[in-house]
Amino acid sequence: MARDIFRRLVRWEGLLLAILAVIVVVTGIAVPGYLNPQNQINLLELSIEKAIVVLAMTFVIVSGEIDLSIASVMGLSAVLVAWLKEQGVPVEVGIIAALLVGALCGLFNGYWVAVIGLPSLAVTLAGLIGYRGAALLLVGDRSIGGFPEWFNRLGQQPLLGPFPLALMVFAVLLVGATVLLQFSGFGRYAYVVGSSPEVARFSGVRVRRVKLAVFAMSGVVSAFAGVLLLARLGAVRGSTAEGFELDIITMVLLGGVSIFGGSGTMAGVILSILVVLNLRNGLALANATGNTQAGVIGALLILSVLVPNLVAAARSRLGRGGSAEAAVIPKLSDL
Amino acid sequence: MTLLLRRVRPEQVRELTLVFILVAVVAFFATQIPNYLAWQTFTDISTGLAIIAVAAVGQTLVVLTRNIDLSIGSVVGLVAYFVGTLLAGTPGMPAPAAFGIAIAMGGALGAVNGVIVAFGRVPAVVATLGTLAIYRVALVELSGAKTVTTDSLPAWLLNLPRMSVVSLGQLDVRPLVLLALAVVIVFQLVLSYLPYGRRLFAIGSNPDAARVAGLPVERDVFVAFLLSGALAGLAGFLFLVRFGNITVVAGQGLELQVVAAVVVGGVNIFGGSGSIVGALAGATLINVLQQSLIRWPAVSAFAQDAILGLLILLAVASDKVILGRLRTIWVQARRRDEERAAATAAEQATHGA
Amino acid sequence: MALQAGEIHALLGENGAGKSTLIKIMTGVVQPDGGDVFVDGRQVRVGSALEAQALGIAAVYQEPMIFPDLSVAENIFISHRDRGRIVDRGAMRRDAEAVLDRLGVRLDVGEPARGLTVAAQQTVEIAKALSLRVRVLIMDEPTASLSAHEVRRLFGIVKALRGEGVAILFISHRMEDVFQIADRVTVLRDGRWISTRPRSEVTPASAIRDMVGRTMGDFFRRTPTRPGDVVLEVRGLAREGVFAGVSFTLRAGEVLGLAGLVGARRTDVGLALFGIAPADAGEVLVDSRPVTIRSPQDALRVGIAYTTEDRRQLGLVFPLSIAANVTLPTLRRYLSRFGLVRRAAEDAVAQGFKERLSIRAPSVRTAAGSLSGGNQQKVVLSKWLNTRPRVFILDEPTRGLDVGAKAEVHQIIDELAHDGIAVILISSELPEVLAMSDRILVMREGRQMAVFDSAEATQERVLAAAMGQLATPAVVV
Amino acid sequence: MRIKHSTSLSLLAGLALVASACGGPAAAPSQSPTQAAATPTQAAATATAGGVAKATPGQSVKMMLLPKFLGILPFAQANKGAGDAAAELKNSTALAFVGPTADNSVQGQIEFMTNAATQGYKVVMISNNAGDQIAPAATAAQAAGVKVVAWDSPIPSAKGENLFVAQVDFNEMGKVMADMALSIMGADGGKFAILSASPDAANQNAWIKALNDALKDPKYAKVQLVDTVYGNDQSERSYTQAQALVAKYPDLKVIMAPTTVGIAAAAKAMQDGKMCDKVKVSGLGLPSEMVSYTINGCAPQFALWSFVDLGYLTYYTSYMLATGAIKGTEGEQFEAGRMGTFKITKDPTRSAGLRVLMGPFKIYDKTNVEAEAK
Repeated sequence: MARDIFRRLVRWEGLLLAILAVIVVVTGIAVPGYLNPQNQINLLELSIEKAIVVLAMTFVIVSGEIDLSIASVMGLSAVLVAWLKEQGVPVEVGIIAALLVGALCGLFNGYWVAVIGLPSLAVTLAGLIGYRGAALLLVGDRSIGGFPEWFNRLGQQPLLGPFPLALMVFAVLLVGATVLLQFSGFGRYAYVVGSSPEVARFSGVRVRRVKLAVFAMSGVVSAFAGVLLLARLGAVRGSTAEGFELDIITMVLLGGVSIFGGSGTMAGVILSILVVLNLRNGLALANATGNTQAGVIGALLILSVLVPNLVAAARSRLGRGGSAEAAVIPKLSDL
Repeated sequence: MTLLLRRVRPEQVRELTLVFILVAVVAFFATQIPNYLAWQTFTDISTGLAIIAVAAVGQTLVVLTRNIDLSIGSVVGLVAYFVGTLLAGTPGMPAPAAFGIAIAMGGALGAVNGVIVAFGRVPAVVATLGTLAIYRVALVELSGAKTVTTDSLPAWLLNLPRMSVVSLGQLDVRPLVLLALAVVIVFQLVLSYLPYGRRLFAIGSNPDAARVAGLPVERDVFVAFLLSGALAGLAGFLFLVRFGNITVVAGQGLELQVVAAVVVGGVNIFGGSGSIVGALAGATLINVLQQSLIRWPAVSAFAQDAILGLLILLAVASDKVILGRLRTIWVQARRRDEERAAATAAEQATHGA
Repeated sequence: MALQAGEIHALLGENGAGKSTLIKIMTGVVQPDGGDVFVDGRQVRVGSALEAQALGIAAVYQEPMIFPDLSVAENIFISHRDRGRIVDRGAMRRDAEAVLDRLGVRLDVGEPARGLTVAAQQTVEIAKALSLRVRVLIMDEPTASLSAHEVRRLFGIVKALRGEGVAILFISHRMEDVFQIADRVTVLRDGRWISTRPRSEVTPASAIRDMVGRTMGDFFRRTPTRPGDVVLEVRGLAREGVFAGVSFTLRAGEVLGLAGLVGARRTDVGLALFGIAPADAGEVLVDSRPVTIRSPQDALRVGIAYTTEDRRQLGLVFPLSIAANVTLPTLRRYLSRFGLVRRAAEDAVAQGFKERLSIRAPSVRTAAGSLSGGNQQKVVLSKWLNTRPRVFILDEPTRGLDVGAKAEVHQIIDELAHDGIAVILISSELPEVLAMSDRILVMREGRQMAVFDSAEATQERVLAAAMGQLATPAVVV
Repeated sequence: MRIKHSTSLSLLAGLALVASACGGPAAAPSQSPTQAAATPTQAAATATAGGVAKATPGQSVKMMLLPKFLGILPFAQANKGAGDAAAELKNSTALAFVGPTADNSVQGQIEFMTNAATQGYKVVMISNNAGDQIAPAATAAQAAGVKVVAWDSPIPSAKGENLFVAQVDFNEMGKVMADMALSIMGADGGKFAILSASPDAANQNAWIKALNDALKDPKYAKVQLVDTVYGNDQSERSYTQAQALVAKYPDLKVIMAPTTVGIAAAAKAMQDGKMCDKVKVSGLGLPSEMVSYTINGCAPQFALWSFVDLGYLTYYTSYMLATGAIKGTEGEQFEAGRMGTFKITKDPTRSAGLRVLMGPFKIYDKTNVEAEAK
């Protein structure tokens, strides 16, 4: 059974890898400019903030919760930096304040979920509305721009070779998140808490503390991503980053992380990010509208689970009996 | 009081705590907003609520089975647009036909979700996140950038939201509200008294056990999605009736409002427990908060969302606290009863001896 | 294998012998690879659970398949098709109470099943099977969670059903149950049929021989140990509305049995000592120092470990590997300076336990959920042994285990005592408690009724105390 | 329509072209290469100052029309106008009409802008929904040789923008709204409120600001603006906001909605609430959506311009800019096919940027709305 699960896991990530390969090859042949290195950097850079938050969201979902407030925290942190700048606070200080506020937002969510025991969907939905509201409270109907040159340059110009800062930050965070989730004690706790919170409690795991930490992390990372977004866009409004949450959750789920917690791997999530971004870029370069892009990604999301399931069902019907269990819902293998 | 406590367990009256919170909210705003307790406010809020409530009923059915339907907003938009276009093209179409088409189309879209989830074994979040996008795409492509305008719609449809079914002095009860209320009552009865309804609870409570017990899990889940779609279709029809102008963004974001209503209404997002009445109470609470905030002179347009987020959180939290307290009181009352009964029994035993 | 109307047919076999698969085939949950099923001489294909129901086949599973959110009454009647189109709650309650009455059980049929104990949940399962018009009733370990009193009641019902012409397939690891009730005995081993004989031709020894393919010794006996110092002292422990007045002392190397009927609240005492549902009155002293236990972390700090009775829900993280499960409570010990898990160290310690407790698994990286019940229980024991407890509370450690696995667990308990660990053994199986314990604390409805020394404890005395037939609670400390 | 605008001053005046026009000293040296890249190399560019440039049809120019999002009428009309212009100019490369989804508008526009350079577009015509957040992407596109022409809604700081084809004068817009309010309320005046799109819709904000300025005129002394609320360009929200306004201000006389979604929703809300006698609706609306409300008196007066013409003019301007027929400097004049001659001027409604002003407004009422709605 373990080997079975392992096979399934490999199959899921293998599937994503195959999809990615097909996208890259087909688009590479059919769409001029796609394989251009600058384009490859562009396609990552254009969604790098989402990709960064995807990493944190993976922890939240693995631990059996959900955080819908991330996009609002991103917006709030970006707005906060700008608002503080207007009040004469240096941007450097503003960034630190934004990160702190992000952590507070996360802890606030975590408090109601982990300590009081409210469903995270309800709590973070309130956060989605409330934190966005706080951002609106600060900027109202204005747009704030005019940041120091160094700040804009960090967000908009390549820093090292052709790579902008955000890309390098993402690379570092990626490695960090992978190590943290797959190899650290904290990651182990996240899986355990998501898989069976009661077993965790009966094993002396501080479930509350783990959940609080996961939410705090989600808050800080979102705030950080918000600052990066601000640097890239050079201006901020009350609506900045609005609606990002669905894209982010989509990427996590396509990566094979179960919405019920306790399963999924960082490798799957990374592949999922690459699949979504490459697909979207390839379609855009082929002059597909945003509408078509959304539709194709929606269909991919369904088909990537549906088709293997149907194949497995057909195979089990043809071959010997056995369970028609969903084939590719990946489970956690030997951790 | 104790008699009541003995017969009714707190879970059965959990909606009452929401009603209590709702009353508190209304009482608060009545002190803050001049002319708040007017029938006009009631008419405004109740009519707006009708659409969310109908969609929330469908969502409840799905959530009870430990699934979720995120495609609702797109279904509402797509149906509203499609039926609107149809009516604009054939003005002679009778009202029941339009009504039926809306429900049938919603049902078909829901059935697609149902097939993918129940028979294709795709997790509901994944499946309906996908169809959320796909149905919206269909709407944009279908529309050819044309808007359904009130002008093109038949008169009976335009008059519908202005009609009063019951008119007592200033109180107008709109047909939309009555329809929504009927839907709520019917489905509450379905959940309480039909075997199908009870099975939905069973499936969400323990899917494995449901399979072992021989319940038609796949079929029931499929039907839940179908109903959710059909009710979203009905909501789409109401949307068309109420707003008349239907663009490609119609109903966008509605799914979050509906999920919020259901969760605030005490339906367990992991299935197995909850009620339609609860979902209605949740929808009402959120709607009343929203509508009251935009009527509150003391609060600027920019502060409303910040307050709304906080109030929703407080509502959910106090619901939990009140319910927990009730449960404790109930358990204690029960225990006292039992002890008393035991004492009486013992006494009788000694007398008998 | 043939099952006749009006017979009680026992099915024996070690875990993994294929009993569960057989049940699943008969109830239509899985499809057979080959072979045929006949009902009333007609070949049938049990394609689904529904078809099984139509054929009059019902099963009571070892792990209760209940719906936690539904009420007891609804759990009993959820799969009924003959109760009309509309649910009549009043009638359902009455009928549920009637069925439970037949079982001699009193439950609040309106209460959600979530709050029931495992035993009560199993009772509901049996009631559910009874309420269907069964022709073939399969019972997988129905007595595992019942106390002697309830077992007797159950057997009465089973016999009554037999009288009504129902064929009963009875699966149990408890030899005494089998010999008390079965008409015929079939033994499976490694998925194969070994033998079917009338009970009169079977002896426990021959049955066990057939099951394990070798001869085994008698029921386990403790090897004597010399108790050490007092490790745990409990004075007047209470939790409001649950239990009260629990007092005892426990020495190193001693096994204290906690006996009682269902509802005696033994598990709650365990949960209180482990900090899951903390006590609100009384004193706990470890090594003569008073301690406060408000959480499992507190308990672990003072060296108290607890294995739950609900292994399936609360014992293990199934998707995780054996090694990860073993180190879960002690993960901190296996972290490097940077907070990373030292897999090698983790595997090594798990490997150690694997060998010491002979856990049968391909490797310590195998998912815990894929193991058999006995091996799962050994992983649970390893997990807690690795915390190096001073006091080890074992709640129903052998429930649902086959004879071989059971004996191994008993062996382990004995070794624990020898290693100077103070053991509290909570068990519904009276012979087990009697055989394993140095002293036995008997509870009834949350009250401590008596404490017996193993020398003075007999099945009758313990049972009498558990049923409240002692004139005054005799507290012998 | 949401058109974004920022009230904040830009640090950089943007292009050297623009900088010279403004005479601002703040032009960053880093912008110079942009200008070099953006300068047409074709010798065919023959426009002289004072003369009227004419387009040379038949050239192949890869052009993208990028609306805020796809699926609504005004943008489709603009596409139609642009298509007409493309046919007249015999551009052998087809016009791409692409755009993001409504819920991903800002992010999507930035993506399309960035990809445009990779795809080899010569011109991106954008109805900007991202405010100044599009500026870095637009500047980068220019650096890669793409002309950026805004229409309908400009880049507030004008950074990364070659030209803005303005539908009407934004300051004029304020006066038009004030006039409509006054004419509906009559000489006695009264209270009115604004139902806008989203709080950061720069277009609406610019118009609201212009309206506030206009109201200082003693002519409007009795016209009182009491509140501004936001319906986020959603029918649902706009409808309930309109209801709430009436509840909040019992003596409200006019709801002014400078957004096509808002005005239609508000009119419907008043009609459904049987309040059309008390509260009138006005603002910017599409005749086809407003005709019934105008006839029955719920929305007696509203204004708009032709989106077909706007698309046409934008395409013409962009084509000439890309082919070098015009350089996109202040004072240039050019002939835009059927629409006549236009002049590039400084944009007086922004602190920087060049503008081609289309105009004029069309005020609709009972007398002309039915004809236009067809």
